[in-house]
Amino acid sequence: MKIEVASISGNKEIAKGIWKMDFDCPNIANNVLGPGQFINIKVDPSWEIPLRRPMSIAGVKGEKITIIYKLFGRGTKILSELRPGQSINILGPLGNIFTTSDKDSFPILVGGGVGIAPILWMHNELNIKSVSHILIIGATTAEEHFLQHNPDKNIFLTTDDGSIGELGTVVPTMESKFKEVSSRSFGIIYACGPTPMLKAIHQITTKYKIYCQMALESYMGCGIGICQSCVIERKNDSPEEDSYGKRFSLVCSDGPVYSADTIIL
Amino acid sequence: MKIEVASISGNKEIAKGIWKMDFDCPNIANNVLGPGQFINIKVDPSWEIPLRRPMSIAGVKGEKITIIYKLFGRGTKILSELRPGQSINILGPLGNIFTTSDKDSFPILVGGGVGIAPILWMHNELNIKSVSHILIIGATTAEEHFLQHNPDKNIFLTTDDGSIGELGTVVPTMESKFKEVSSRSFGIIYACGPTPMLKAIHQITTKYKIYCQMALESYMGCGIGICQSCVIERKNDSPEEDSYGKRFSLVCSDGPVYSADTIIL
Amino acid sequence: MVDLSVKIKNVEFANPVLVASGTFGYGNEVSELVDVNRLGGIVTKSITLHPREGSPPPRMVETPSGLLNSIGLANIGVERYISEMLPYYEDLDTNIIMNIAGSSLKEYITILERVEGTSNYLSGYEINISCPNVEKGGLEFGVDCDLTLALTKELRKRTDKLLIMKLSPNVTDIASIAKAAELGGADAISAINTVVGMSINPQTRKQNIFTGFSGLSGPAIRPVGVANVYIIFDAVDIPIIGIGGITSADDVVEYLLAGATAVQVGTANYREPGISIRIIKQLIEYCEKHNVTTIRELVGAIRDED
Amino acid sequence: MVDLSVKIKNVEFANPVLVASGTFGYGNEVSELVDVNRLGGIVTKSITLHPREGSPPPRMVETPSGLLNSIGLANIGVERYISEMLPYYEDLDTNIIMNIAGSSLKEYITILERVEGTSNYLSGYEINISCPNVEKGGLEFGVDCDLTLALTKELRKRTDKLLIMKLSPNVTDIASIAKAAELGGADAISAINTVVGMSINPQTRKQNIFTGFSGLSGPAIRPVGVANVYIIFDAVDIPIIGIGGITSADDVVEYLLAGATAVQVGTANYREPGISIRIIKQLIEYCEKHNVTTIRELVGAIRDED
Ligand SMILES: Cc1cc2nc3c(=O)[nH]c(=O)nc-3n(C[C@H](O)[C@H](O)[C@H](O)COP(=O)(O)OP(=O)(O)OC[C@H]3O[C@@H](n4cnc5c(N)ncnc54)[C@H](O)[C@@H]3O)c2cc1C
Ligand SMILES: Cc1cc2nc3c(=O)[nH]c(=O)nc-3n(C[C@H](O)[C@H](O)[C@H](O)COP(=O)(O)OP(=O)(O)OC[C@H]3O[C@@H](n4cnc5c(N)ncnc54)[C@H](O)[C@@H]3O)c2cc1C
Ligand SMILES: Cc1cc2nc3c(=O)[nH]c(=O)nc-3n(C[C@H](O)[C@H](O)[C@H](O)COP(=O)(O)O)c2cc1C
Ligand SMILES: Cc1cc2nc3c(=O)[nH]c(=O)nc-3n(C[C@H](O)[C@H](O)[C@H](O)COP(=O)(O)O)c2cc1C
Ligand code: FES
Ligand code: FES
Repeated sequence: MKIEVASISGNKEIAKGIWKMDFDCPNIANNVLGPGQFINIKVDPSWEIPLRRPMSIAGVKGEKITIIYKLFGRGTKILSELRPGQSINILGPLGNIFTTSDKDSFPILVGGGVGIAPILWMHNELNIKSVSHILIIGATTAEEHFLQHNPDKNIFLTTDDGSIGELGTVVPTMESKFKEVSSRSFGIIYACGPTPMLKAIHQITTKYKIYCQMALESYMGCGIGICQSCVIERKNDSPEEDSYGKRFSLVCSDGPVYSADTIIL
Repeated sequence: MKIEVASISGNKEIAKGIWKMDFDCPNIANNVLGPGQFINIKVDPSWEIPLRRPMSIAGVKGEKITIIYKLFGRGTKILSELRPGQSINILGPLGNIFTTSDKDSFPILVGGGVGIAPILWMHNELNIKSVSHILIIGATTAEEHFLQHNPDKNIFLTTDDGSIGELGTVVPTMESKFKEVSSRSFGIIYACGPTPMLKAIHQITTKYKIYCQMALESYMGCGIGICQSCVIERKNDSPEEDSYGKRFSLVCSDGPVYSADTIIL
Repeated sequence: MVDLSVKIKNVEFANPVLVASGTFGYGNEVSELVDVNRLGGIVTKSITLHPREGSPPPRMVETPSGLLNSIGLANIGVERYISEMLPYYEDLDTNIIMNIAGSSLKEYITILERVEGTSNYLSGYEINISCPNVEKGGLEFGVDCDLTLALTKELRKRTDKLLIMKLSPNVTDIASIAKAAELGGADAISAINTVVGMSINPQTRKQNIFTGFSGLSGPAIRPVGVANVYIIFDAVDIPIIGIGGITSADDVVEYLLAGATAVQVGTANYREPGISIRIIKQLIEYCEKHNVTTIRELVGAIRDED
Repeated sequence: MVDLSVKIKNVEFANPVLVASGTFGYGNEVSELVDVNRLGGIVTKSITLHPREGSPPPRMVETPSGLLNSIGLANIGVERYISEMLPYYEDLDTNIIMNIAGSSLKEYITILERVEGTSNYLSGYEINISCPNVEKGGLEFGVDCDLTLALTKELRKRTDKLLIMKLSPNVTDIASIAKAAELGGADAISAINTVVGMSINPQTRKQNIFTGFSGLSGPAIRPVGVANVYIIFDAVDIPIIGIGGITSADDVVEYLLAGATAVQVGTANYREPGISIRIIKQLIEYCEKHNVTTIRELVGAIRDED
């Protein structure tokens, strides 16, 4: 965990309202563990925006970190106005990672909304390790997608309006994959996205009894465990205690990655 | 009095920490009465800076207004970062003007610090009308001056360190002019600048019994007479009542130009 | 068509957006900039029995997202108000509410009686009770239930016009003050006045405001205003006028949801004298977007958690 | 060499900059980022008798230049504090002040006695009295002089360590609460805790904080903190620890001039966990620039108007 003033090397809109930013921050980059971790960005030097903004890491290349972010409100607007050469104050790396194991054959990666970054990074990592997997990314319409729909390569895009890829949410696509290859056991689902999407994913993975890890979001005051604002509710029967207690868990420190069956969304 | 979103056509540093900005604002420009009047600028779209910033008008050319401002704090810093093509929200024209009369031969204009703008405009106006006058501008050091010291043209710069023009404040230079041309009657002194300077000018003009008008500054909440924050104390024996009462006067509405002998600095 | 109108007692407001006392002068200063007839109403600056020059400068300083002020109730006094301002108001087509400040029960009464005897034009009175009571050793009316009750009762006896008590947030228990005002016969509660604050210049080591203590206003105090309106809404049955840090229609809606029937825009007028007109437009858009047919639906309408 | 040290009772602080309860965790979370030994001290988060899970989320939301929170006193309870945290603190070279919260007089006493019997390491206790007293129908200790006096007295009997009462600004008359604390034997007053606030989302029409009411902190409330410190400085003779919206050395100096002997940095830690260390450096620069040889010169040293 470090604070670093990072120099921006790229910042552009890659789909409607979706931006990609790269910056140099060697100290943090060197300490990143893997997909799921995030950084916390001080977007505004003034107190007009009091808190940092948490953003998942979408990739690390040498001393460069990439994030992918959605224009949401004032903070992300300021981010989008930064130009290469300017700098930002970064705190990270923070949080835990998706756990992979050799036993997990053929994972399914599902992302949507602001939850694409860690999923995409996982996808790239698996490609490097030549692990076969399915990638499903959901959005409202075609213009919010920046990947190519490519069923041959197991890349499925979904849109609520059917303007590209599969029509509907990510869930029907997931279900059809479960059915198609029901013989083959899916080791694990990795998911990240808006809460309604995660809820739906939890339902269907429960139904098909597939283990699922989710990277969650919550309102974060600090990102480093000192404000206690980022709690998520745990299932009563969760075995261990978190750093925090039985009922709640700190997403910034105990998460953001959780086994779907240990939490209440 | 109008509110107008003005398009900036120029903004540059003309001396150390002194900036000049030009912008197009036809509605306001068309209503300006003359030197002494000011505008009130919303420097920050966010509430980080709650109030507008008052700035004297340094000149009007057609639909363009010029201001000359000193980098002071956060507000003027934001101003200095604006680029041609960007726009600012302007409220104006506000306040009263220096009064000139044909009887006033050979006026002396004295400016210093953030009080150069109206004085410079007055100087330009008098030049156009071919009215002989003396211009005295004070600063701490040479680098804060953007005019040329030119005694032949009756332009006198002063510096506290003598690095250009006359050594010392504007006062010795004023006094030597008074003495030099004591035969000729100075009709009037027009002054604008920091309070200590205005106090000194008031003393010496009282001593030499020369009528003096001053453009004052005060902390302004609105610039248009609705907040009552901008008061200046009046002399007890001032004849008329201001819009405001006997003891105080609203600099934004009754001023900013006052006869020096009616106010307490 | 969205219905923005609200009613307090028998007074109709075309929309719930008024401008707050002391932040819009007497209403005539900005008529060049703002079509004041489009406002829900104008609460004029506090008027005392005699003209007051106010405090020496500095009277105002910025703070983070806020403003401290101590104007010292500078005003032209009730006689000039009657002779100079009332005639102007008679030509306006909006609600004019006269804000009154006094230093004794008697002073409040005298001012109100003086105006009652003169004009039928005003829509009503807003009583600024954040004033030190000289008879009670400087204790502010607004921090004491008994004083508030007595003051409200006495004024109520003397007018049928709208009687609004404007409460201070600088108290332990604003609910009981609001109840006292209701019991005394007030038609509505305005809340909040400024929050006590102070600012010192670390370079000069002097107070930034001549009087030392001053009043904090602006967006910084919006959460305080909203909380107080919510508390008062639970405590009384009369309408509430929400005040504190309003700069947009979203802020207005926040206050309405907390329980306000109308609102007042204060500090924001200094930045943008026409902001209330813009807010009224935004309010219509908000209602259209959220299928709100009458703005009154929103009053106190916080949704329970799902 | 500038002398930044201050002393409260017999406790020496290397500098007047502490971190505020609830805004720096237990002090160990950020040790990777911040050299905590350079702080004047750490006030640890409020500890209750039993562990508390706190309120359901959302617990926090931004406001203009501020923050609303309702964490609900989530903490590990006194037993885990003793077994897990005290050993860690023994290796630190700064003052650790334990903040205690209770729901009855007895609970405060039990917690303090439990710790007194265990450790000699702590520099003292800060007592969070913005807690509802279950025995008195939920009335907060900190709004009542008698409760404050009784609580302070009982705790004073049981410890010789620093006993600091932390006051709430949500009262009509903070001076009398401060006097009660002084009378009860407190060594110092901390002020202020958060200001009661509320925030509602106009789009969803729901509260932005689960519990509805919450506490406002950050630069927005700095003028409120400074005013309260100034009031308390006039009211009592014991030292004051100033809290509320501090983000820079200038802010610290503002509080010192108003009468604080030391300060606590709260919300700013979330943005910049190392901000207090930077503030300490800036304080030295300030003192050098203004020829201040000891920071203690500044306490209460507002200059009279010229
Ligand atoms: C662990 C984590 C990883 C994230 N990764 C990404 C990512 O890779 N890409 C992406 O686009 N977004 C990501 N987000 C969400 C992102 O933080 C918010 O979209 C962003 O903070 C919005 O800021 P804003 O100022 O633009 O919006 P605002 O207008 O200020 O707020 C809009 C909404 O953003 C959320 N928000 C604001 N401040 C915070 C905060 N401090 N913490 C959490 N949420 C906040 C709130 O829900 C708020 O209602 C992540 C969030 C978390 C917690
Ligand atoms: C009628 C009038 C005409 C002026 N003309 C000029 C001019 O031509 N050129 C120029 O450089 N400056 C002029 N000033 C001064 C200018 O307004 C301040 O320098 C400017 O507001 C500083 O803003 P800041 O944010 O940079 O400083 P800050 O850091 O915010 O404040 C520094 C100081 O600026 C002053 N200030 C801040 N806000 C205001 C305000 N709303 N009203 C008045 N003073 C304020 C205060 O004294 C404050 O202590 C004029 C002021 C007035 C009243
Ligand atoms: C400069 C100034 C002067 C004020 N004068 C008065 C006044 O005379 N009478 C009064 O009742 N309230 C007065 N107020 C308080 C406002 O009416 C309002 O209650 C307060 O500012 C909170 O609203 P805001 O945050 O929108 O400004 C004044 C406020 C300011 C900023
Ligand atoms: C998230 C959060 C949690 C807090 N928890 C506590 C607490 O447990 N006990 C306490 O006495 N004060 C608590 N406080 C109040 C702070 O210690 C401090 O008094 C207040 O935030 C004002 O200072 P600031 O403006 O610098 O934040 C908390 C504040 C915040 C923002
Ligand atoms: S974000 Fe502060 S504890 Fe998790
Ligand atoms: S600046 Fe507001 S009345 Fe003059």
